Amino acid sequence: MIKVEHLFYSFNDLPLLEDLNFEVKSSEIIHLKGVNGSGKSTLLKILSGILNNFQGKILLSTDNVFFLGHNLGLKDSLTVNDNLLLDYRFNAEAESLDEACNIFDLNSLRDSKLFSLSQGQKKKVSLVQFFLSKCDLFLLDEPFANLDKKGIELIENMIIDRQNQGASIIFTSHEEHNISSRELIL
Amino acid sequence: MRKQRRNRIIFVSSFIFSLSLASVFIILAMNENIDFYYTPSDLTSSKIINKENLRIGGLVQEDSIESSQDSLETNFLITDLENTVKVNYVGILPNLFKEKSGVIARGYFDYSKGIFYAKEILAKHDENYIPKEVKKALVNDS
Amino acid sequence: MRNFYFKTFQRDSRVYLSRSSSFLGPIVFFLITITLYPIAFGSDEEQLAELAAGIIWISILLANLLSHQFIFNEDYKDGSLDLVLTSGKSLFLWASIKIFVNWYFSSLPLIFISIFTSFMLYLPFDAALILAITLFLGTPILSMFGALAGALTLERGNIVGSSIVIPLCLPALILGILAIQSYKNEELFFYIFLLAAFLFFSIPILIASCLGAIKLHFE
Amino acid sequence: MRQFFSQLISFPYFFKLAQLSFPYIFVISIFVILLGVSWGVFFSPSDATQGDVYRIIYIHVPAASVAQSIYYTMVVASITYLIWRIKMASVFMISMAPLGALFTFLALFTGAVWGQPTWGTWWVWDARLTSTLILLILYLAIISLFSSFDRRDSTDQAVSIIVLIGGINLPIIKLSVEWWNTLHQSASITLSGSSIDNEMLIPLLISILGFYIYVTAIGMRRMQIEIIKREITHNWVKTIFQEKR
Repeated sequence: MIKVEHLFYSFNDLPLLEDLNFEVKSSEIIHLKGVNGSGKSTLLKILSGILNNFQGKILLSTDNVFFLGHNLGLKDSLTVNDNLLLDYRFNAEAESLDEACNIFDLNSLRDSKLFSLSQGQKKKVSLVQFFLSKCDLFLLDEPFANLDKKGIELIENMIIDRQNQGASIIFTSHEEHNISSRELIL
Repeated sequence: MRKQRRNRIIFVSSFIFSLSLASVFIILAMNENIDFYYTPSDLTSSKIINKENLRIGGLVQEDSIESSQDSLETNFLITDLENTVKVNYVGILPNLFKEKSGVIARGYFDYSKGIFYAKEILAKHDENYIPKEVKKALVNDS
Repeated sequence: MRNFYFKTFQRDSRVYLSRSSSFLGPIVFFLITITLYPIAFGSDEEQLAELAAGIIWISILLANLLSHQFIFNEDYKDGSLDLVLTSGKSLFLWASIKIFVNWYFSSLPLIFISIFTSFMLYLPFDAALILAITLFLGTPILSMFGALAGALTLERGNIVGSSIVIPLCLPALILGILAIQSYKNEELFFYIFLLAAFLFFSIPILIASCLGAIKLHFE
Repeated sequence: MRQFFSQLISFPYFFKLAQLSFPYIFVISIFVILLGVSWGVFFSPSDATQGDVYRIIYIHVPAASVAQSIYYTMVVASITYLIWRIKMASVFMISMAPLGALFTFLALFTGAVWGQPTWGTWWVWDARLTSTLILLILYLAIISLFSSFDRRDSTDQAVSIIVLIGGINLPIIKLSVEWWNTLHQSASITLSGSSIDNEMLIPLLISILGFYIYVTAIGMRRMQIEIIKREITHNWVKTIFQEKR
């Protein structure tokens, strides 16, 4: 799915990623670990094609990539419903949207503007997007942050579901998760 | 890879499309064939130019400047050495406004009276730099 | 037709309409500046008629640049820009749509309002029509320059951005005003064609440089 | 030739070259400027219509010419930077922009001093003066962009984008400003020949040459400073300063 060879990346002449080599096969779950500032988010951004100014080789067998970053990419001034309907990554039908919102307890909030939601609720909206997207590669930066225990379990199950459908997942987290097939430490 | 190629096609084709539209408009503009200023001969010829902000250019004729004593009104003649037009102007004249020097007046031409009413007078600055002695010699020659 | 570009269009339109400030801000700014001129110069009919074209164009220029400064700013801050970059879609088309939506909601109303204000400044009716035409051709140029200013200073979003591009907008301003001033003359079409040429010349170059400026922030 | 260019764009080589040649170029430039200006001011004849006032031409025209040329070389540098990512090109742009602003200001200032006796006013809104003023604003805008970014590369790139857009736009601005005001003397020096008398032209050309050499010298110095700012952590800079001590 992914093959990274001799990846270098530096910010303001300070090297952040140095000679990184790894490979991810399909149906793999990778837990990306490392201390703060070790370049986890940067690596995910490079893999997703947001940052281009790197040296080295990255081979992706798909360009159908889902990215979830620190900034969730949701519009504060739109309602939850609009945010989901106008996401370009999936065309949500009413039924699947209802189902997804039910899972995350968002049904009562669907017509409220996003800025009235808490951090955790916003996170859930972006996880509904994750739930509804059908991509081959998922790059999730801190998907478990701001979530309660029940939410974390839900996401873990969703990740495994995706794996069973043949997708690969790379996520970062500071906690231990026993869903990962491999750990990658920066 | 295919996506990138498609994006490049979109980019290049819209570039070409826009730039060719731009050149079409430039060609159209160049076909308009406009005059920035008219000469006294243009005004006195039979063709009537009915313009709000008409510009006429030429030389100020010798001994033609009549300044009024109690107001800023000035009358003078603009010539292109063939025809002359009487110009009426109320206002302060620029420093370089002299007899036999170039001038451009903006205003409108009253065909019934044959007078050009100027709203603005621009004196043309001499663009030749010649030493005094040489100029004297030139003047004497001619 | 529920693809990426259409959704971008809808999303931006809704964001625009959901906030009265972004919608009304330029209008209020424009009306206030228009009002300031007669207050400062006096309400002499002839004088105002002479100045009207310039007054309206300058006010629109400033209102437009100010309102277009933040076109890409919000997308940068909330992470939508990240998602656009991962999509692999044509950024050129995406930026064009964004600028169009912003032009549609902030400049188009100004054009209609400017026709009314032109009567308040005693501009003759024929000249007011020419004014509308020149604004139709000119405001997209201003929008694109405003977008470029915003794209260059995404992180900061300060006054530096718009002051950079004001001198570059000058040809549009001059051609627009010259066209209005010669509304009775035959030069009119010369200036209007040139303004149109400048518009189509600017579209690809300015949008491409907007994208270049945005990519600076993702390196 | 090719090797020479590849050496020229390497920071240490350029630094050493500039270090060696700066004193010579600087002294030559001062000498040439003094020659041209003093010849023009003291020995050339006075103008038939303008008298002695025109002598400010020996500073005004070189300054205006240098101010414009700097911008066009910056445009070339910006294209070079955007295509080949040669860092020397961005060093060049960033060092030259303040110089360009300075000479544009000098041209405007001497123009005003010249305008006072000839037109009877310090400032005229004519085409040439207006487009020079816009050039000054453009330079200042570019300089104001220097500090708007956290990353050096972003600054370089933003500057080159705006320089390039300005470069494309500048002729259009000039043209439109000329339509706006069709009046003023047309350029006195043209390729096909000049309307300036030879006795006045030669000192003018000499002082123009002098200004260009001067800008080359000062530009090299400024580029050296910019290079040191960027490469302060590198070893070659350290060794140079150790040698000095």
